[in-house]
Amino acid sequence: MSILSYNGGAMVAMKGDQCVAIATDKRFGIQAQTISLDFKKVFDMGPHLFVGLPGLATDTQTVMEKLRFRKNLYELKENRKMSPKVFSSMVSNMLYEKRFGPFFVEPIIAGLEPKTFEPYVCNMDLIGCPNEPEDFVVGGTASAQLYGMCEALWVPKLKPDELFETISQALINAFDRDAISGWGATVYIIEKDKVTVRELKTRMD
Amino acid sequence: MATERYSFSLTTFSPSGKLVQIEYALAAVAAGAPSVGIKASNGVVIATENKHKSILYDEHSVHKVEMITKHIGMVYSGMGPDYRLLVKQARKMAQQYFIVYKEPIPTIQLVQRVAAVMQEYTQSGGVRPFGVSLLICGWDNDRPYLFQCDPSGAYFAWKSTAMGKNFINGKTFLEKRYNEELELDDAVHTAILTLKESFEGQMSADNIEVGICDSNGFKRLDPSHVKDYLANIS
Amino acid sequence: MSSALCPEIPTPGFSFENCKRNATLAAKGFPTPKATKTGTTIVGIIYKDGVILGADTRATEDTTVSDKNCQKIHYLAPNMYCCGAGTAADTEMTTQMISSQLELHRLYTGRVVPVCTANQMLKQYLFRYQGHIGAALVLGGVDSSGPHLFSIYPHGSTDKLPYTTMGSGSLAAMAVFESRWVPNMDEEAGKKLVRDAIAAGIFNDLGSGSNVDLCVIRKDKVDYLRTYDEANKKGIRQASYKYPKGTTAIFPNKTQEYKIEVTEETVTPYTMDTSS
Amino acid sequence: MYNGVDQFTAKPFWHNGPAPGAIYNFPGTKTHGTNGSQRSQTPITTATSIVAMKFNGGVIIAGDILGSYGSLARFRNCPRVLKVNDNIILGAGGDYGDYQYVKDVIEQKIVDEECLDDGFKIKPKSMYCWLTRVMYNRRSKFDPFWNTFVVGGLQDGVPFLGSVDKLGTAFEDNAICTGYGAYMALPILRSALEANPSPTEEEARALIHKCMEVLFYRDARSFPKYQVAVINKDGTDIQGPLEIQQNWNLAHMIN
Amino acid sequence: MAMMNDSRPHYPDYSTAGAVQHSFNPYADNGGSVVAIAGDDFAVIGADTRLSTGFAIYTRNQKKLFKLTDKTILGCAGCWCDTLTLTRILNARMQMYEQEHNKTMSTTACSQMLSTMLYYKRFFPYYISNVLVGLDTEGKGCVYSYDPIGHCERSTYRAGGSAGALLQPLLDNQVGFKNMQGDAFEKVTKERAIAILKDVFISAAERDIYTGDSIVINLITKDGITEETFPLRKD
Amino acid sequence: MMQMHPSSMNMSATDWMDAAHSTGTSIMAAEFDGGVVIGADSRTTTGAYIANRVTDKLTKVTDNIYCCRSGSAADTQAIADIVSYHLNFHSMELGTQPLVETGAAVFREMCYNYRDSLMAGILVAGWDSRKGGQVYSIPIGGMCVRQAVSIGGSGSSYVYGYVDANFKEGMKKEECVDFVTNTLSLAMARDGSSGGVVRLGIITKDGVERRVKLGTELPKFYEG
Repeated sequence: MSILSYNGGAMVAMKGDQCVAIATDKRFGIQAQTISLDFKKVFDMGPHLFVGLPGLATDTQTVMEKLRFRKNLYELKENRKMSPKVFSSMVSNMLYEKRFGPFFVEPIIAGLEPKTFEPYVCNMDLIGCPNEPEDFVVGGTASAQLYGMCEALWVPKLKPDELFETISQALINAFDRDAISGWGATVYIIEKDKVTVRELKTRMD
Repeated sequence: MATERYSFSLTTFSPSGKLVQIEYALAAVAAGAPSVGIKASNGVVIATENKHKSILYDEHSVHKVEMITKHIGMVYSGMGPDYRLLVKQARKMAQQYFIVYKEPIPTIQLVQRVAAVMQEYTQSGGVRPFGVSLLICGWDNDRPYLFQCDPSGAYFAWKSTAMGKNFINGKTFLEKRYNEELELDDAVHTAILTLKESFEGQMSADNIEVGICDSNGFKRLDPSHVKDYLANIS
Repeated sequence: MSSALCPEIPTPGFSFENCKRNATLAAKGFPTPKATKTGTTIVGIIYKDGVILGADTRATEDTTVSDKNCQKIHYLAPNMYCCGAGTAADTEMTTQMISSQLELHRLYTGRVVPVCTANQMLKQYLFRYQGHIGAALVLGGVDSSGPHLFSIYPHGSTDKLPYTTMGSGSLAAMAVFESRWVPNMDEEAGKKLVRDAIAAGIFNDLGSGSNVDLCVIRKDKVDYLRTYDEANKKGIRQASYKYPKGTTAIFPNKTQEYKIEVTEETVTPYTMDTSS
Repeated sequence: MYNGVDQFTAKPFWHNGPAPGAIYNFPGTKTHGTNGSQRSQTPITTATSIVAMKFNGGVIIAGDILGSYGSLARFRNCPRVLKVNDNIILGAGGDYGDYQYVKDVIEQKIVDEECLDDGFKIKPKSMYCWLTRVMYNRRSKFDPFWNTFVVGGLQDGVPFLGSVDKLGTAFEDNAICTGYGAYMALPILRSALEANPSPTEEEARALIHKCMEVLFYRDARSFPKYQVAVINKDGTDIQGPLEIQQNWNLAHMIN
Repeated sequence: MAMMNDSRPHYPDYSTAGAVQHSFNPYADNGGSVVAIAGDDFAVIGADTRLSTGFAIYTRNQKKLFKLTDKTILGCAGCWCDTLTLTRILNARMQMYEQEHNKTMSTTACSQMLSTMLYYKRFFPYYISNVLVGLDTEGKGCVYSYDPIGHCERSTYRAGGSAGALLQPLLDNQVGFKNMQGDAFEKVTKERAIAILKDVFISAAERDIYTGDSIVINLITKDGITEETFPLRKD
Repeated sequence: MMQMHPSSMNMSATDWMDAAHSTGTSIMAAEFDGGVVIGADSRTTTGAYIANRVTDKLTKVTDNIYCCRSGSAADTQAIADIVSYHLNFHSMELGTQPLVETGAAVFREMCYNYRDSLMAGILVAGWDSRKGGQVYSIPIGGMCVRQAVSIGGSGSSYVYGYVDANFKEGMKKEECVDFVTNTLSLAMARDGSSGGVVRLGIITKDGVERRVKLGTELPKFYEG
């Protein structure tokens, strides 16, 4: 079994029209045993910048701390907010430093570029190879299911409301077919002037 | 730096609270060939004298104006060998930054880092301060920047400045000539004129160096280019 | 220098602090997961005026396509580009690092860096890691001595050839070259040939797919032709799957909204005491 | 019939009495032999790719004549394209011993058929189907014939081309290549067929020749002499060994 | 060879690489995906036509749907040699049934027989993902899906094969109307079912390297079976 | 190297994907009256796939010393680079061309010290004013021995007999060239990991003369 699916978890991020969304399940488990139903895997790194860290839960938290530290140091040094692009290349570099002893997380980054407010999504493998597509990125144990859902559901120029429905349906239906993720979900819709966080009602089995 | 226990810094305070080593370093700078920097509305220029003691010298092989990365250039007054070490460090730091953030280093960041290196040499054991002041010019966020870095590790943002021999005259000259709307072309002229103020002998494209930085990045003007500017002056 | 209360970003370079833990996990039946591979077809040829590099754009994780349009032709220097196959992160980071070194080299020497210098840097770097950095590269460029093309294997061996292919689709692409390559091709014929070689990889090798990228390097000019040919298009959807608002059940009382005030940031250097 | 119970399995090597090297091991006293234990067979002398395609009015199959023993080019006269009858040609890659065995069975089959003298001749689809069953049965016994067969022929005047591998995986297509040919020759044939779906016999021969040349350059187990079997309305014809025209000018372009 | 110490790695320098040990695996994964959707008076099944192994494509036009009766179709993905064998035996059994009972087998009977046939090979299974569709005795569409050793489950929609995980959630959502609140949903029509089927394959072809080339779709209604093909990407 | 990977499911056809890049090789060097002739085939394989059919396995170390490489391509290229660096440095300090013997000693040192991590069988050949044309063989394991004629690589095992039967000391140049060409042709015909063209180098006091015998120009022998 892969260590990446030790704790389970599903995550997806999508681009919309002037907005971007990131959604995650809330389960924390140890293999088939479910431990917690409110486990945080998506973290805000700035008003327009979110990072999701699906994978081994201990590394999720370690990597988050390390990233937050590096990001804060940058922001103090440079006296400006970190843009999502800069953030993802920093993540990529940090993961690649551990090329021969990686952290078991496959990060997902979603945000809006400063000034232009262009949506940005990105995911990486566990040694930090960035992938910056035009549509959506997925991660976690339900990634195959999510790929199938998103490929069918995603269309360009989704408005925030539409984006919310699309990403929620993609996530819920995908993790319903994955035994080790689910148990509630959180969706973050990031717009220029606000971030909306919604909790989804899902099957709890 | 200070790994050995009893390696004291040479730069120690005098009873009056001065770091004389740094003052000596500044004296070395003040004795060095003059250099000038001017920020214009659409770019920034740095220029320096590059006079040679003998006509046998091959002029265009060793440069004083150096590119650090695409949008940042550097020049110095003071000791050449010290300068080249800083150029090497600066280039490395610029590349390092780019690798980590995939974004060209902001000029101020580079200046801070170079200044940190210079500062380290005022406080570490077994080393002496750098005998150079640097002028660092750059272009980011659609505007020009001009900084000066001193041997102490202090750095300043300038609209226009002069360093090296006769820098007081140079500054006075610039204070008279400078205005905010200056175009880059005029700034190059002004820079050359500033150098000319204190220039001994005949100024030519072979004994000064000019670098400009604008939205297209940094470049050192080739001698034919400099010649054109000189022709316009006289 | 770093302490618990005042930590610092560690110095760059590989860190091995997790290796022991991961080895323990591996021993307990959790092997280190595989990183993204680029199944890949990458090729290069020398033609009359320079070098043409080509690549497909598919990245795979096992049998799933993880990136449909990734860039496999990497910038090294203004006169040099490099196609990468193998572990995606390795090719990306290796070329980036070498590119940075080449830039320094260019600044130090003030001239166009010879292609063989890049080749030597790459092979020495890869040889040091004894094949553990899984980068297979096709390096092409033009310098003062003309066009050059190298293929570089993960263990650090290199070949200098007038046409070469690498990656899982290399056999299909090589079949095209072996049957059609001739010396001194003109540019149009060269581009067609490279396109066809990549297409052979895309259609016959499952690890390669999507589009064809080309890069034409001449003495004075480089054309990076991203998506030179869209070999495959996504099918047109038959039905619509837009959901009416309110389709997804939520807990309304748990919805939170954060307003963000958008402020224009400007970087202002600190005002300094200039008296020193 | 050829063999009592199961015609696809060879008779015991040694009848009546102790097996060689097992003198005291009389029948019945000890469980001995292959029962229960898995026989792992490996290919010994192997032949490399087969290249085959349909053309307008027929089928062409080609294969070189080298039998490799590991990396040793050991036997250089191993023909492996075969005329089965007027309807069918066959090409084989993989273990040469297995091929010869299957070939014997096939030839015996043809003779048996002749003996019936009913004017009936086995057709390529039947041959292909029969081979699929033979291969599948052997793989189910964990004792496969280590071959890939390519069956070509005219099924009531219509070209037929199918392939069977050592597992019994069978499929038909307009162009089939095995071994390294699947990676190097098939791309050439597929793109040629896409441009021109029904080539003439001459065009097909030229294509196959090109494929054999490419394979010779890039497959370390190939050989510059090969045989070609062609079937068209005039019957079957096996040519060769033909020599591959090589071009090594590339060697002068290095450095 | 003889001069080499056994504990050292294999040095090909002076060795004559003789016969090489190949491990024999009786199974192969030849890829492919099958999707089936059943409605009140119809059943539709589709399968892609790519037959592959490893990173190579055997053929681009291998039909993976097998007509068992005028009302029953079997779709197979997985180990192709097992599929060939299974369907051949299945055909023979169908014929025997027909001759013995003088009627064609019903879809439910077919599904049961397939289950027993698969379980019969419990310890050397057919490595196939089977999906059987048809109309039941009341004329309603039905879908039966199997695991390799014969566990059988009746449902109204199913995806199987190499892209099964990618395909199934969308069917849950669009055919099973899972996780949606709102007005009562209309049952999918024939047209909608075929459109969804094509769309899930379009999605799967994007992300699964073993799915592509084209799909063959068979629609079963009381009037018989109609066949349609639809192109997919070929890379 | 040329081991097939057990994972390959259908025949050997996928072994090229994960096998290392190597020169399963036929190499040779022979002394003649006035110099040495070195020769090699031109095939580089990964598994049974020929990754390069026109490789040059004769690598220049200094102006008067060449090496013939067999084994892992990466290892031998790296060794050749390093030795070349050392010898050039050495000749700068000495102001003369290094001796072939010196070259061979440096190769031996590398191969011996890193014997567990390197896979390299190297023939060092060259000409110097002290001993004339010389051939040194450094097989895997890092020993070094001078031989009048030496062969190496996977193809060599097929032609030891031929070499023993046909080598004569003090041959004329062209005679020796023919002898090397014949030997390599025989090895290439039998060894699947060797093939392509024959590359030759003739090192005498006047320097190096390189020749290529194309696949079509090679002598033909019995091919039954």
